[in-house]
Amino acid sequence: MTEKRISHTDLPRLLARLRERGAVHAPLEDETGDAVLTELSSDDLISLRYRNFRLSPKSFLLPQNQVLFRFQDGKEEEPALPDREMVVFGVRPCDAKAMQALDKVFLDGDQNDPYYARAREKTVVIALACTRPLSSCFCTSVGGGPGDGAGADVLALELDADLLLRALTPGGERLLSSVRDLLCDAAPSAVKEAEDRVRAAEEQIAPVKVDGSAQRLSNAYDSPLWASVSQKCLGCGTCSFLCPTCHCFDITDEVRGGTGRRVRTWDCCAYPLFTLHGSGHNPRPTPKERWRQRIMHKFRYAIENFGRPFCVGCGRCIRSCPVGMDIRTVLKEIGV
Amino acid sequence: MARNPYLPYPARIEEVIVENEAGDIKTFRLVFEDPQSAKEFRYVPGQFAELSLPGMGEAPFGIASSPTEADYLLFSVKRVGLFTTELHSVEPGVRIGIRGPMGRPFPWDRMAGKNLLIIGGGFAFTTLRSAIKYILDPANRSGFGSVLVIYGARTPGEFMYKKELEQWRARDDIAVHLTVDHPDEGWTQHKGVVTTVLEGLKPSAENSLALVCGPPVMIRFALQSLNKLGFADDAIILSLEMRMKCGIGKCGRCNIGSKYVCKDGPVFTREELKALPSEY
Amino acid sequence: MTASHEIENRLRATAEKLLREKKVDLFLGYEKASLPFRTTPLLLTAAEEAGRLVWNSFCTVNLAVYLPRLFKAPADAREAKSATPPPKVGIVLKGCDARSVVALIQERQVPRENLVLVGIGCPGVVDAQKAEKTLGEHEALGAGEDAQGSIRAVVEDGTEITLYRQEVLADACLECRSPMPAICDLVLGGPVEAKETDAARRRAAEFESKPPDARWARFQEMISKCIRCNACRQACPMCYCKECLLDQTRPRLIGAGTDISDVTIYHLVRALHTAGRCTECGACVRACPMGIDTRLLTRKLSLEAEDLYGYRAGQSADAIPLLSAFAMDDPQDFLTEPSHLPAASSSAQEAEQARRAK
Amino acid sequence: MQFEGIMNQTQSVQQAASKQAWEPKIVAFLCNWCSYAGADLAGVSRIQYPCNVRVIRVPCSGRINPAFLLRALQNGADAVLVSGCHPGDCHYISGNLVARRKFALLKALLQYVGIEPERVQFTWVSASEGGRFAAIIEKVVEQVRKLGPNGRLAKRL
Repeated sequence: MTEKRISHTDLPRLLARLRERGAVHAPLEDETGDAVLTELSSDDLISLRYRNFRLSPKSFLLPQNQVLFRFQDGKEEEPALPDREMVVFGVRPCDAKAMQALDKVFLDGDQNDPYYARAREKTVVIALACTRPLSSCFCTSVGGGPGDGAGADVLALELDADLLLRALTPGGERLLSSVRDLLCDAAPSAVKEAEDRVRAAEEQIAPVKVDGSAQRLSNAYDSPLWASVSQKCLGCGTCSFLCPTCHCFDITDEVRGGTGRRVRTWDCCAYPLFTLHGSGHNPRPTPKERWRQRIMHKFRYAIENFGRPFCVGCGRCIRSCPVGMDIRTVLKEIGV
Repeated sequence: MARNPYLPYPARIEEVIVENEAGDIKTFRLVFEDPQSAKEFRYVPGQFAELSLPGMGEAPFGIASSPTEADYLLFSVKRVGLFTTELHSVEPGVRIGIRGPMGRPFPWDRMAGKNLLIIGGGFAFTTLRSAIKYILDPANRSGFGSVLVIYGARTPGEFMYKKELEQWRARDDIAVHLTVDHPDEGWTQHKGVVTTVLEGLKPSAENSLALVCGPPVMIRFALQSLNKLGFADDAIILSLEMRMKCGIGKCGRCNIGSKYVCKDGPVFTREELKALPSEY
Repeated sequence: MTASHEIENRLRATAEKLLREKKVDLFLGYEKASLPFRTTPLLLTAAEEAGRLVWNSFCTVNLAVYLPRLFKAPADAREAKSATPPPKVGIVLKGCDARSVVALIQERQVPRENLVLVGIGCPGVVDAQKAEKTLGEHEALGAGEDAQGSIRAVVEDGTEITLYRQEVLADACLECRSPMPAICDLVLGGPVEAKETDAARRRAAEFESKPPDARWARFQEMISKCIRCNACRQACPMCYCKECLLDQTRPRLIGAGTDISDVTIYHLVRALHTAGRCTECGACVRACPMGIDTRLLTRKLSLEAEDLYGYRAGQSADAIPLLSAFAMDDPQDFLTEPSHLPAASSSAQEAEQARRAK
Repeated sequence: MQFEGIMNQTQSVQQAASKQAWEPKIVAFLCNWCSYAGADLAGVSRIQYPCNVRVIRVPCSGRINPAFLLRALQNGADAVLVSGCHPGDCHYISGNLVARRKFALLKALLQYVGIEPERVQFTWVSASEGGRFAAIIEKVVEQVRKLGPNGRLAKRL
């Protein structure tokens, strides 16, 4: 595997070339200065100054609203799945890792999810290694790292003047070879420098104790602490909706006069309605049970089912919780 | 390419049968619109399917018919929520979507050659009907030992499948005991809860499996009685009711512990359930 | 203005005493959060832990949001049987939070006699998102405030950066007219004066001065970021409904997703349901993970309530809530009147008109 | 569900009509005691008024949640009209007076975000004012015709 190199000044040319093959989504700053993964048009100037995006890029694979099919005069009409290739540039390693986790749910089951499968098939993910993690990051404790490309097709590493590109999958190889005239081989010293930067970033990330969580949580199900750790939760869905691995969804119909659609939309286990039965019975009636489900699902059930926690340590839930709850603190309090 | 699991098979409601006196349970006889769908939809008793009406969304229901009834599917539906209310208001001839079959059926491999004790309560008799119908099929009956059915309802009018219950009672290869909380004039069978009947009959746990479906209270007491009779936890088979959406283990709604009721259930042994959180 | 650490000391002593003397079963305050520019609510039951309480410019959450659930009426007779008596609750209140408590008392959601209200004259709280934006590419690893109220942040390399208070205060605080709690049992710290009293009006007027198409475009652009996570609703003390109209599924009022039309209705309905009840604390804005200025709508409704009916939410616990009250001469110039006099259709109608003319 | 039915019906009427020219569709929420009777009187008195209105009868104008009106607009109504008893005449004493405040705020808010004020209209019609009802419908239809279809709040399915 050889690293390729492209200078920052040539990056727009590379993205322009990729645009000839399909849509390219890359970080653009919005009017408030936030970097947002946006479909590029010709003269957009991308920004690499961001630490991470407010919203996780899971929506490229699992959009918040997905039309499953349309109703036309009361009959179902299957939608055409997208056949255009899409490149998503600048995904942080934690979020790429989350895509790998989502693959386990949507691709590894007895039944593949056709919408997810097609989006995943058509999407080439270029991850951008982190050199400046945030204090809310803890990817290194959940099997990831600032230079981990798992889940992505290409890993990009930042240097002062250049970007190093490393293909990780056949799709990534194809992508790089399609623009090989713009790339040169990276010198070993440059590779070493880039890796040093990643290592330096890694050292900044404070560890969180997650190892063995499945075992410890299996003993904590009846812990009285669930009530106290959850008591200040407001029951909004911010943590789930921002989480790159949360994937629970609802299916509803939106129909007027025989015409309309069946859509799936993000849902959240923090909502009381999530498990409410038609009879009025609710197996998870209070925030206590719902928080337990959230933690158990991420740090025990996912490990039992897929061999990995469904948390990539991106820290979005910590930064955005309206009442300042911190999943790291909850894990600690509950004895993980 | 595999079929899109979110796309329902088109079917038509051929017949609507009012099952109980209260009129809030109806059985819908459905026929697929095209033979291809009928061929693809292969199910085993204990499984369920999602029914949908355009604009009203979907809801999961246990399949009440048996695969031995080749030409149609039966679903018995109690009117409780938005979807079931709408379904109750439709007439035969209406188009309906069916997605499935879904879930793990009754453990037919394990049931082969065994004496079967079937305990049902109220409305939760649907998949048990499917099982009984399947067992009593001439091609299958010799594959099982004795069959004892105990079915309880609040009043005689609340039993489902009344005609079939009568037919079964007339047969000698199945014993059917009906019991009600509130008998009316002319009621000649048992009075009281199913557990009383069960403890009176004292079926042997030897070489036996128990299938139990019913309201939570009934299940709780039936389990105690079965314990007394010596039924081991892995010889007691239950079917869970749970809120579900996708039916294929993705949407997360029916997740309990590391299981998804829609694909790992709805049928579980009591032993399996004991290992799960009691979030149902 | 009393320095925040002095208030903090008094607050700890007060909470400790209230809990120790069993005047309250629970004390609602704030404690240090894991990230700078934030605190997290503390639901304190042990007097000896009162030292965990903090008071500073990062105490943003409107704690009144926790009150309705503490005093929830039992759902049925069975619940009523096992219900414990309603707790005595002490709570820290800023000016806006106190107005929320008043509004909750007005709406019979919390019993005044079970509350010990500890008011603090509030010089405004920091909007964490604003503060983080102000630091640009840096991240604060710690933050505090100095005696002048300026915010000090320590960034990655250990340097300290001073943030100008006015730049990082929450919008709602910049518009605040009543920083002093309207009702309370005791006040910690000295009085705080409101700085600018028509800031909200100016902001509303500024938006209103745009042509309708521009207003609509701005509104749509803003809410197009919404992810329907419900944080604005859940953070609002006045959104205590057992089942929100917007969550209802029998039938569903709006779609579950982020179709712009559904998002529009969501925000309009939510704002309308807080009309005359919103105490302008800005909790909804600070809760929004997408940076939506939800107060664009609630600000306007508060001004309308004041201009049309002379009503401000949370002023008096004895007042009838705005939308439960009326006056015969409430303005009604918005009504549609026929453009021509209707043709008389019956003598009854003539009689009616004659009656009205009198 | 009655409401869905009306909207479906309206939609099919609309679809038939759209092949020719656009016609405004107005959903009118009329209180049971005065305005519905007023509309009825307009009918039995054979007073002519445009047929663009679909009526939903409600117990009282005070029963109307602003969300109902927004939902009608979202479902494709070009305007909504609410009519109750004149002040002082409410069957429930003050339902209309409480509603008046709600409606004032709703109208102000919608105007504020850039919705044409004519999309939501309020009025009082008594049981004996068949003529007034017809005249108001005439005016509303005329105004909405000038505005054109409701593009802002209608949901595209």
